[in-house]
Amino acid sequence: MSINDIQDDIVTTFDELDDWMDKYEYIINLGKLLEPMDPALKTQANTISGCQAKVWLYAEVNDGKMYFHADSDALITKGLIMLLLKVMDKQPPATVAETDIYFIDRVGLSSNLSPSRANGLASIIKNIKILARKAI
Amino acid sequence: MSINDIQDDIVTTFDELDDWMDKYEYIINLGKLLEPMDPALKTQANTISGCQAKVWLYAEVNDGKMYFHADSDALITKGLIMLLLKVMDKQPPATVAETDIYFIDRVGLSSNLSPSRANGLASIIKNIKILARKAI
Amino acid sequence: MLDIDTIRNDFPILREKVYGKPLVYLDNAATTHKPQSVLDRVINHYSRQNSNCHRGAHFLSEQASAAYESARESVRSFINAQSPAEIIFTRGTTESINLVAESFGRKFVRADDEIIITQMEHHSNIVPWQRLCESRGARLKVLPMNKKGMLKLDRLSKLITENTKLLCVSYVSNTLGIVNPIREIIDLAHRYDVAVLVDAAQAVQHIPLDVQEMDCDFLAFSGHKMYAETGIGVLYGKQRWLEAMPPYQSGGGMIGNVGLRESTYAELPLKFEAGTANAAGAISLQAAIDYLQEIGLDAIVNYENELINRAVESIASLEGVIVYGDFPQRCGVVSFNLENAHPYDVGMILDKLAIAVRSGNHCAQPLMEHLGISGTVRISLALYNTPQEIDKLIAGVEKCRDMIGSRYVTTK
Amino acid sequence: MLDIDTIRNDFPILREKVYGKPLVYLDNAATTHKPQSVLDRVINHYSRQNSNCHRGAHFLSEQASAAYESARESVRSFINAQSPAEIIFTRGTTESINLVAESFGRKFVRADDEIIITQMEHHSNIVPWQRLCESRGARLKVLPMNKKGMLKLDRLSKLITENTKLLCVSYVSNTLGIVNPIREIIDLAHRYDVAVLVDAAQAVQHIPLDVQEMDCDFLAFSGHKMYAETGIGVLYGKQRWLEAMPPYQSGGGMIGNVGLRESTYAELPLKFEAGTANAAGAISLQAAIDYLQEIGLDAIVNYENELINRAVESIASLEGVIVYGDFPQRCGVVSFNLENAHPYDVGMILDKLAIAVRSGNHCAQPLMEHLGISGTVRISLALYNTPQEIDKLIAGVEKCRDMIGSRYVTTK
Ligand SMILES: Cc1ncc(COP(=O)(O)O)c(C=O)c1O
Ligand SMILES: Cc1ncc(COP(=O)(O)O)c(C=O)c1O
Repeated sequence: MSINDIQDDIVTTFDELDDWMDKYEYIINLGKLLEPMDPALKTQANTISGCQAKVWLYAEVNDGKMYFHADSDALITKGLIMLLLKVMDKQPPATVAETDIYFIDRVGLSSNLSPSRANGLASIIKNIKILARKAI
Repeated sequence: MSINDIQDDIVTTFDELDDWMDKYEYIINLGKLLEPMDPALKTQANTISGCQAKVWLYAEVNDGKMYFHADSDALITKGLIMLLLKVMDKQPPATVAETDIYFIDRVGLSSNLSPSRANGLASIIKNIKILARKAI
Repeated sequence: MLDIDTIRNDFPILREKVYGKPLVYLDNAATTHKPQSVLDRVINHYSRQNSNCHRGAHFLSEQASAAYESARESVRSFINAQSPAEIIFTRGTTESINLVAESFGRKFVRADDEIIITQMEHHSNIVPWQRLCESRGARLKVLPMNKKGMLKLDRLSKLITENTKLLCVSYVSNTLGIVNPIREIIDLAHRYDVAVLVDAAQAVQHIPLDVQEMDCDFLAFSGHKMYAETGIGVLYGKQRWLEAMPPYQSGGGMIGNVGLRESTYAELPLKFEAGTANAAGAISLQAAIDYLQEIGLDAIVNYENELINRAVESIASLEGVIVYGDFPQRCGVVSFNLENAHPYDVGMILDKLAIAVRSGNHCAQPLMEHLGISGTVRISLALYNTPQEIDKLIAGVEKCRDMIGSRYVTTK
Repeated sequence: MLDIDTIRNDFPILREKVYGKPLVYLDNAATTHKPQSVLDRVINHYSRQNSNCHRGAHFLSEQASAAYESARESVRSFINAQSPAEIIFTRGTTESINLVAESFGRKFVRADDEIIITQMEHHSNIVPWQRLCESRGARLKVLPMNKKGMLKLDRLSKLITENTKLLCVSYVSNTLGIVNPIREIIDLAHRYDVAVLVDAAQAVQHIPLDVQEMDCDFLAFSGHKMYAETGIGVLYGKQRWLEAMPPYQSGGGMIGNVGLRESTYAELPLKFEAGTANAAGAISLQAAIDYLQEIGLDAIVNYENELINRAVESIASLEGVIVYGDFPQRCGVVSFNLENAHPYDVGMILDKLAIAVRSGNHCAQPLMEHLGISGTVRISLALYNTPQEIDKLIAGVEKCRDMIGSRYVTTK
């Protein structure tokens, strides 16, 4: 699947969910599935600021693909990270750096969450892109 | 005439004037009748601050009565001074200090002119009372 | 008793739906909504008497100036200040405190002097003092809290030295809702000749204030937290302090004479009000005061206390919930957490149920550190909230617990 | 051409009567009136999306924050700033200038440095610099005017030394209505590495602004003079300056982390916006910008220029009248006096004819000293003024001349 196929898939999933409560239930349950991050990686340098919840993000490059490790102390943020990683994980750095992340908007998460700093979804995406650009 | 008779007289005069334009015409013409003040009395110490126009005020006490000398560079202010002096001039200091100056309100000059600092009618009255209290 | 239906009808925003559900607004400590009478008064001002205050001498300008000064008089009487000269209109609590920090600080705070704040202050009553102390080489001291969330008053007399210039303390904590024993604190400080600034941002809408009885030296609050517009607030200061302090901002309106080299300043209160006055804001504050007084502040206090007690009891009775602070009577505010849940998750889920609460550190990070947590879920009440809304909240928190705690695994 | 009837209908206050006569409002440089669309937007905000911005994460709070940031974007685009980070919401021009004086001053102005202002500045662009120079031991220098009311630009390069840090100049004089050659001034200053602050309080409602083309370092204006609410204004600053400057006021909203000892600050523009944002004010400014853009700024400029020219010509043609300033195109403002009459008398009589003008020193005492007078009568126009109103003014001034000059003696 191309990166945009994945995004479209997410959009479809959300479209099928009836209301915001269901959508958040879905996000929360995704959050529960996020693989635990190695505590050694939860360093100050890997902390993203600007979010109400704590967010850690780290990436390795292997065989020309990015492998992300991320975590948060809030379940919803974990779920949002899951969505982002569905799209971005195991993709080549250039793809990650260049991809337009449109699913957030389409799903309605951006108008719903921005521009408050509480969520920091924008911060997370920005940091993913920075890591990708460094890895190119 | 008692001081309040004079005040009542002023109120009647103004009541008979049809509109604000006539009332101000009356005040302006009164202003033209104000006796010139001795330039030597126009000192910094005799200047009242808080008015848009310059106002000078000085009082002498003779035979237990107050004699006011006052001037302004604006005609309307001169006219207002004339009205105040009609009431206050040549009265005993205690009377000046204690008299409630109600004609201003009754005539509608206070709601019309206060609380802006431009006119300073309140300042002039305050200073008249200060001079009177000093002279008691 | 308040006639809550009528009151709710006064607030147009309460008719709004959020995600298709009726809005349950429990974030009133952040900002309250505005009754129609306040909005009407603002519109009336702009539609009938708008003009620059204290500048022109024409009819509209006189009207606007009179309205502005009448608003000042309303505030004076509302908090029982001695004179309108003691009422400075500012943008809000934050600016009021900054004004004192800068102006009182410039005049009275020297190197090695001390300012005391408390551990439960809002950032707006912390950072200005940090900056003042930094720039003056003064020391910032902190009056700590005990485990129950109460100030350790017995420490205060030990903290105060002869170098202590000012004590800055909130009347009501915006996070725990505790009401500090303000008169006791002020009396103690005054015994050592220490002036007291009271942050009344969370008190003025819930408790009748009397600055003369309280004997505080300064008191600050915001209009927008008491049913008035944003952009207007008040600094009360005892006249002798305000007389002695240099102006804060400068420009049109606060000066006597301006030469190119030197200027003299206007009298109180205008000396502290540089630039065009926010007359509409002041008038909205007056309208809000009128609104509160029509309903009756005592009736409001009773109603709000009953409501907050009901809220605390119901929340505390839920399993897996921690309520912060342990003291008899909360004012307006309760903070809590779900065990093992991040307050952000709880806030977001409640939001989807159309229940607006605030989650986070509530601009009180030092208090959070004291509690050993990163944030709480906070509900805060206004006079238009109802027992039914508390019930919805409780059901909402239970729903959060289920959702966050459940082991349900999506198959997608 | 503007459709003036429709425009006048947009402003509810223009239907008011003063002393039974239709209001002729010619005091727009003090403050303008507000179109219904601005009022509606404010009411809509309070009735539908009111909440504290950038604090909560609930629906209303997101709505309010989005609306507030959208207002910032409107301002950015209106003056063509590079980034919304360069747009700081303040209370007004006076506060914007105070912010720069305090924050730029603290960072960049040392003893023996110099600040240059001009002789035609408004008090709000004089006193903050006097106070800065006083507190820092810096020098305030003044660029003089010539007899015609124009700045002596040839003096500028001689005034500037290597210690000069900032030049503060108004784009349009609030007293004479002269438009200073702002780009020439800025270019010259920049040639010597001197930063420039532009006081655009009297420009923004009359002239399209482009801060990038102008290349000013700072620019300040007030909402209430451009058809928006009181209590809101703007400071534009080049990002690199704003980044380098320390915060001004401090408290909630402008911080990153707060410990009891130390705090870090938020990013631009929030770093300079302590306390609860005046969202309604910002939204009213956005609505005012929308209103101006719907009518079209070019059409407004043309109309206002024609009107002011007509006013100047008619006033100047009156016998016994002195018009101040001698230059080709006035912007919005004309100052004049009746020979031998105090401006206060003229202003008061015009007021009784329901014509609102301003008389006095217009917060520009140094300019008055230059002219050797204590005040002027000033008329100032907005887009809703009409040629008929100018005619009424002229008749009014003639009436003043008659009344003040007449030898009529009362018999009372
Ligand atoms: C040129 C100029 N600068 C500054 C100001 C001050 O504006 P404000 O009172 O809105 O702060 C004004 C208006 O009074 C002005 O005309
Ligand atoms: C206790 C306390 N102090 C100060 C503030 C700051 O008020 P404002 O943001 O209106 O300046 C608040 C509200 O946020 C508060 O709750």
